[in-house]
Amino acid sequence: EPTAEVLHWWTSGGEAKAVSALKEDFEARGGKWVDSPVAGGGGDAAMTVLRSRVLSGDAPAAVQLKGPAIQDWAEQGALADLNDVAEAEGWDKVIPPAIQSVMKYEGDYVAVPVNIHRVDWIWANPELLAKVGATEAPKTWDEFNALADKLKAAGITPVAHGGQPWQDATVFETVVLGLGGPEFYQQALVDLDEDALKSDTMKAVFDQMRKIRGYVDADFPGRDWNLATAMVMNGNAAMQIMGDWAKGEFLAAGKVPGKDFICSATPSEHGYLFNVDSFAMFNVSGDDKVEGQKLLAELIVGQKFQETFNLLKGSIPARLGVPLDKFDDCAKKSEADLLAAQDAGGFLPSMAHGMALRGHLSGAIIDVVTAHFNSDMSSDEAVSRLVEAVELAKD
Amino acid sequence: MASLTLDKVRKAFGPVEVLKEINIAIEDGEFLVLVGPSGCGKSTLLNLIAGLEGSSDGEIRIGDRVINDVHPKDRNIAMVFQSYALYPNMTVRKNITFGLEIRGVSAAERDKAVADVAKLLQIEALLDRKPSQLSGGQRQRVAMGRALVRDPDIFLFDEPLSNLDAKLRVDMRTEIKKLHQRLGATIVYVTHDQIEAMTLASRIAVMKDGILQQFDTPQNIYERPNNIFVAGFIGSPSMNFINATLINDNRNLAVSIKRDNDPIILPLKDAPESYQSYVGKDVVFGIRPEGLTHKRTGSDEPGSQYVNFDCKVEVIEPTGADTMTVVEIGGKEIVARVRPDRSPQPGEMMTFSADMSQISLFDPVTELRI
Amino acid sequence: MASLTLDKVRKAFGPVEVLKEINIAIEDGEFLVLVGPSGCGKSTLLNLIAGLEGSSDGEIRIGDRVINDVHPKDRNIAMVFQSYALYPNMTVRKNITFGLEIRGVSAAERDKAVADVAKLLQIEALLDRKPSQLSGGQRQRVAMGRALVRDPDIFLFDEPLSNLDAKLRVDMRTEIKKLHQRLGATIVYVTHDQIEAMTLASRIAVMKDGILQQFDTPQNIYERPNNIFVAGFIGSPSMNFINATLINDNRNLAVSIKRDNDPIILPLKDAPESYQSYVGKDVVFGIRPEGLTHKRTGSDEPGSQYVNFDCKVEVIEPTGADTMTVVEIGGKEIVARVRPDRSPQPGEMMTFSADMSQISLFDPVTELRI
Amino acid sequence: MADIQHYSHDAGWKHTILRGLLYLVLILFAAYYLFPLFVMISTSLKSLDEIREGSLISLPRVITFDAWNYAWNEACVGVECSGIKIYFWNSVKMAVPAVLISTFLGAINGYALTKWRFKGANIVFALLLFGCFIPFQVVLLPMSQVLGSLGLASSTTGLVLVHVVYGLCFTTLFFRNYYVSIPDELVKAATIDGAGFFTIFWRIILPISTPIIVVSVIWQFTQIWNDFLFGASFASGDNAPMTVALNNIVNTTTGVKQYNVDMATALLTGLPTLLVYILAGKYFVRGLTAGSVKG
Amino acid sequence: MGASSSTESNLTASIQRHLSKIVVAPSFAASLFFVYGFILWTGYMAFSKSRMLPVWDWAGLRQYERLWQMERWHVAIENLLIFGGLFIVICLFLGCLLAVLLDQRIRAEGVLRTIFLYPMALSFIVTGTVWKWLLNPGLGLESMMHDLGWTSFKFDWLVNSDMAIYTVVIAAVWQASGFVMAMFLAALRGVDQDIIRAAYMDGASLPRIYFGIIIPSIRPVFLSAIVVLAHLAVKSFDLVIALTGGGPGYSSDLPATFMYTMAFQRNQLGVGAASAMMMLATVMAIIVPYLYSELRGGKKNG
Ligand SMILES: Nc1ncnc2c1ncn2[C@@H]1O[C@H](COP(=O)(O)OP(=O)(O)OP(=O)(O)O)[C@@H](O)[C@H]1O
Ligand SMILES: Nc1ncnc2c1ncn2[C@@H]1O[C@H](COP(=O)(O)OP(=O)(O)OP(=O)(O)O)[C@@H](O)[C@H]1O
Ligand SMILES: [Mg+2]
Ligand SMILES: [Mg+2]
Repeated sequence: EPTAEVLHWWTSGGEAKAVSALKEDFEARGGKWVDSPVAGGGGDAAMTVLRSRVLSGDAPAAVQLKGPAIQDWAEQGALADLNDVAEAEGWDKVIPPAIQSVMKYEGDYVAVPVNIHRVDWIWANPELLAKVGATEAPKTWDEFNALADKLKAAGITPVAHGGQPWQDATVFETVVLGLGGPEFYQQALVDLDEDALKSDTMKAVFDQMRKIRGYVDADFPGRDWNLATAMVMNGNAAMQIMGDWAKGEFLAAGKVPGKDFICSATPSEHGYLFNVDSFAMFNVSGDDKVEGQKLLAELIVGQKFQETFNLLKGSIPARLGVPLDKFDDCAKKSEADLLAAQDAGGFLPSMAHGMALRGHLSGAIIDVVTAHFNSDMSSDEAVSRLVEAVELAKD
Repeated sequence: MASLTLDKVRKAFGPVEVLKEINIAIEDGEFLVLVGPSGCGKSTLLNLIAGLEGSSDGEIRIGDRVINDVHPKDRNIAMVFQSYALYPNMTVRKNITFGLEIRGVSAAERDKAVADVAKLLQIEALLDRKPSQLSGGQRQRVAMGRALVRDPDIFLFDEPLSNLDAKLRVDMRTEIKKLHQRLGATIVYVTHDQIEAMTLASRIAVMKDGILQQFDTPQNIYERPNNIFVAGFIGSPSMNFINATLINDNRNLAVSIKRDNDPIILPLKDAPESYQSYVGKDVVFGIRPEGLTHKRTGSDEPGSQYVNFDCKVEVIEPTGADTMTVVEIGGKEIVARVRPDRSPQPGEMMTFSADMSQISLFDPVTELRI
Repeated sequence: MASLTLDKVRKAFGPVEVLKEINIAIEDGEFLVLVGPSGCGKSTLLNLIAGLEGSSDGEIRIGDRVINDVHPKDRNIAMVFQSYALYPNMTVRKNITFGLEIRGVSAAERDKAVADVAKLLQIEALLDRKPSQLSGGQRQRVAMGRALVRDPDIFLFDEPLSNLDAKLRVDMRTEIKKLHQRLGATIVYVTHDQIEAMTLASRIAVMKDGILQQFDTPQNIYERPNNIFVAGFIGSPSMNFINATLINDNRNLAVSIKRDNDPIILPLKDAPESYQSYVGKDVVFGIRPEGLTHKRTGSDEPGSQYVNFDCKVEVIEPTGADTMTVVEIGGKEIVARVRPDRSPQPGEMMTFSADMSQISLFDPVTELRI
Repeated sequence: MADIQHYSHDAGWKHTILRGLLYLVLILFAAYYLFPLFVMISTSLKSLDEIREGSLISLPRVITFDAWNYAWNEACVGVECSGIKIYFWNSVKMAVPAVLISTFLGAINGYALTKWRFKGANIVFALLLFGCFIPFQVVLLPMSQVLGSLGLASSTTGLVLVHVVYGLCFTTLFFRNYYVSIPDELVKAATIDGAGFFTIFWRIILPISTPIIVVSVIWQFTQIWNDFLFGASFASGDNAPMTVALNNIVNTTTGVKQYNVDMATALLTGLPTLLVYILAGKYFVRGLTAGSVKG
Repeated sequence: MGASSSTESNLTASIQRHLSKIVVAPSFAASLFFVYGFILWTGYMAFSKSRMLPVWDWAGLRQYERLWQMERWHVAIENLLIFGGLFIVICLFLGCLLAVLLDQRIRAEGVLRTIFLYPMALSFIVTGTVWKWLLNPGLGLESMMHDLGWTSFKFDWLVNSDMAIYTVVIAAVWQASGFVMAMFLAALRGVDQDIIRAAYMDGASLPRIYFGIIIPSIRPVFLSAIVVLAHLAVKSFDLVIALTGGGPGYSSDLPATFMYTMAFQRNQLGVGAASAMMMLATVMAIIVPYLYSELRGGKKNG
């Protein structure tokens, strides 16, 4: 009997439902599913658990892992090879190349993607925008600032923001993408090019961050992102910069996209910051477990799961060829932008969500970003600190 | 004014009545000794005076002030606890000076006071030890020191010398007496030591089962005990009680004690009026061991207060200064106090001499003094 | 065989030497009483015998068995602690039976034993109380009960009666004596009560500052004390010590005591050989208060052991049975024990009679008996 | 208990005022401690809509127990949507033995270290004590290797072992410090009565240790019941303790946050601990050793 | 009686004599292995190049250098001193005060005791969340006061980088002081009544009795309490995560969160180990002298 223990941190609401859909499929195919959810810290807790499980020689079969962390584990020789499933299912053809490279280690599939989240969204409240005469979200950062100033003058909190470092970083990376363009983003936040990090563009980015700080209400620190979303929803704030998981909040409250809320990409030239969830397959012993692992991989990349899961999660499928009829307008726009960005070379991994860099590097950057955002640090200082921190983290 | 008045004081622990209507009043500067069998309520009474036990009935006054509701710390009382109750975390010195410190006495004065008291109690060498490093008697002396160092209205001492050796005890007794004379403080003192009670007290309260039996001067308690209990309790070895009959013998009243062969007839001199109504009736004849000795000089002379009679000696108990000689009279063991050099051998016949001026007669039913 | 031997036993608490080479040996069934001033090391010695104090030097044997390394619970000893050490969580009954239970005595036997012992100690009514609900004397009796209920080779009693009233104390003393006779157990007993020591002991060990002063029968200790300390410590009121000179008076040895006007000359009868070397030298003349009384019958006769002399009375202290009469001789206060009916008034002159058969002489330097 | 008991009848106005003040202070403190609980309960009784709209502190307009029901019976912990009830027993199976064993060991250690002092007892104690300060994150990785090689990975036994090992230092500390102030005479007396090491422990020492047993049990139970890190790391899947489930419900970063369910879950998870406090609290008896020993 | 039975009894006797050591031995061995062994392990890791998983390659002092170059670590250490100091002092004070107050024959003692104690029952995660609401200016106390009409009321520590660490103190004190109270209460209940009575006779007022007699005589409990509190302070990880998430920024980071972040989030096991060693060193520096004096004094008392 194929068996798979799955370690993940999708424990609530739509996600949990999505995972149980997978479980049902798996069990329908005769598998035995052992569920090991560990929520918390955006997967930090699960990663801690993973480490101790691996060390005790008792690794779970499939683990929710993403970005460079997959490569890290593969380097330790902890991951299993999925090539035979990949060939049988033709993954190379249906998975976008940028994502493929994340899933592979030295050419072999070691993980399977589940979805694509877009990070660089603005969620706006049309009613509030209307109050200052705007009908849609801003298209450039200047527009953004102008609009925000107007909102502020009208006594409306322009930007709803939560107070966690990753939220600061989310805003930060959209600004980098917007002000610097995809190439700069690649240099600065993916390649960690020192010149890019030191550049005036980066200074401008921090200037913009300081401006945004001014658009945020006083109570933001410690606020969860979904409370910020609720502010937009309830008319307490006009906009929020957040990934498309925010959409789930609107939908859950029965709001209709386009009517009750606006989804719009943050200002950038065909940029698209992706955040892909995936499962990495760990070395397990025993035929039943290996078999279970393969079956699981097959199911995850399968169309049925991709559709069900992403409908529930608010993201879009990580493979091509899944019909989007059932998806909402925002999702459709996401898919369209994705294709455009791919062509324009703007399809980039999110730094804030651990797609671009290994943990210690992104962590070093986020430290600086959040320290800047939460104090009155000058942009110059922020830039020099950024360079320093990256340098320190690199070796 | 630190006179002390207990007015109908009662105390119960749950269902157990421990003190039953105690009435005691002493003047300022008096020395009251509480005696009574173990468990009769002495410590409880001290605790009530100090304000340390839960609610009680009755009124307690110091001077004219009712203190039932006054907090213990405001009663200005010093107390030596039967269980010592030393502060385990403090050195001996600290234990002694704590009360002074609380009252804001300056360090210099405290040092002097503790030096004085330590000298008096012979614990100078122990001042820097903790209580756990002391012997029993040393602890007791520290407990004393804690009280003596203060200058309260009333001292309460609960068997403060019980763990001291005889010599130290005599010294301490003298010191307490001096202290009493010097300070003129009112003192309530519990002891089981008769000599202590006799030498220290200006008044003695004898208790039994929570009931006050007699409250009087030491001399009266010793010589004119109110009832059989007090008579038997005070004095060691205790008074001999013999069932006897009061008879009219040659126009004099006399006590007749049954014996197998012939009764012993002990004529009474200067019998008080109260005896008359008991003529012909049973009485309890009480005589202290020291009232019953070997034959005394002049006891044969007419008009002497001594009466002689012969008796067989059963047991002897030498105690150093005297020899306790036990005889059997009226089915009871009777103890006589005999000079060692005159002490007989068990089984011998011997002439005893009874001092009839020091006897007591009691009603066998009410047990009260006649 | 439960003879007990202490062989060169020493004990120190850190730097403080508490016991210094104690040698004591008693036979099976003997009754050893330890006396000595507070803090002299009596409790420590008991603890060593029981095995409760850490390492000590020297050897302790019960019978022929060296027990230094035997665990206390295997020594088959019962002990009454000076501090009682009752188990606070157990009722009186449980406290008493605990030792039996541990030793696997059946419930029925335990019940019987506790009933017996409770009767003896007069604590039947208290069996179901917790120690905290008892008076001091009651606690002490429970502590006694805990030891008495067992049947050990050796009993150790550390001032077991100090908190009891005189009457109860006499009763308990008798019971202990009976118990001793019945069981033939070896007993080591610490007390400050001289009468207890005298009446109970088959041997007495007198200690001072951790040094054994004398180890002998009660009578010898009382009559022939080894040194001034023992002489002064045993007996209450304590022996009078007078600085005197040994002289040759009419071919008889005599003690001469300086006085303002004329010296008092007290002839000695049957003086032992050892006195000879002290003729003409200073000695300390020791006489017990009871050796010094009012004028006695026959004391004037030649060959009498009594010697009469006159003296002015300074203070009197009535104690009931006797009156302690204080005079000043040789610059010291001397106590005489006078029958109350013969007691003088302070300031009066009075004729005293000294019993020369009961005196002791000591070397003023070594303080040892001559 | 340092007040003088009988002052209940003490009618002095000063006393009444003091007493009043005392209660006032206590009540104020109680309010401080209760306020967050109030927020939790009121939140757990609100519907999600009400929470989304309004203030967190306000009283619920409509009281509904849906959240409680949902948390207990339906909440999804991963794919399993049958509430936290199934994890309850896991926690019990882990906490009860671990608490009992560590408390027992602590008691006997404390007893041995104070009443049977051997050479170096204080050093042994000091060394044991440092176990209290080792951050659990530090031991996580070596511990998993050890558990793995002992074959105890992902088992309740392994968890119990871990909790006992790292609870020991605390329980030993508690008991040792309590026993220091119990008079040695008690042990001496029992020794003379013929009781050995263990008999004295069971019959004399333990019965007078109730307050400190309560403290130790409270501490250990709280620590173990509320532990998340070890539970998540050393137990997997079906063995997971209740806190892991709680965490999985409360600590989601994406998706809709159901505060009412979170609070209900948190309260449910805390209930056993609360129960232990209430039950154990009764045994804070007063003045146990009083009067047994002079000095 | 044969020779065998006497050797046997010798054996039991020697077992008896060493029983106390035998009893402590398992705990001691466990502690040697699981505490000291693991400390050694961590100590080694701090000198290794470990990143994601432990590796044994020697890196010298490099990890310590990196640690001390991190601005964030300095913040964490400073926060630990502020937080640890305040937390321990306030908890001791409150715990002691509450225990003493509860010791006054309070009518509803059981209820109050449970009220003071219950926060301990909640996991830190929950405590953090609730206090986050309460202290959030827009949601909690401040807005409540505003609603009640006290519009000038301002309490924004949670969102103020300089003050955020103090909110952690508030929540931590709320949670832990009840337990300290329980510890003190347990000890108070063991104090001999006669000693207290004696103090009354000495004229001491109630506070004086507590501070002069009772509390000094339960001194060992302070050791327990301080150890427990120091432990909580050093390890208060969940609370910070839940309450401030280390923020705003990383202004309320503590060594525990720092270490966790480094070791498990950022794959800097070596730096994490180095920071853990620094934490241990800090604790030792404070606890060892205290312990030394405490156990010394204890010997003298015993
Ligand atoms: N733990 C200790 N540390 C230092 N000295 C101690 C310790 N215990 C007792 N002592 C000292 O040892 C001496 C002997 O003590 P012990 O208890 O044997 O006296 P004792 O003869 O029983 O006196 P008491 O009649 O007063 O009970 C005392 O001077 C006492 O101060
Ligand atoms: N808490 C209590 N509960 C019930 N009875 C008690 C309590 N405390 C004392 N008693 C009883 O009250 C009576 C009087 O006790 P108290 O301590 O006053 O006696 P005492 O005269 O001092 O005796 P002793 O001479 O033995 O010390 C005793 O019989 C005792 O058993
Ligand atoms: Mg008493
Ligand atoms: Mg003693």
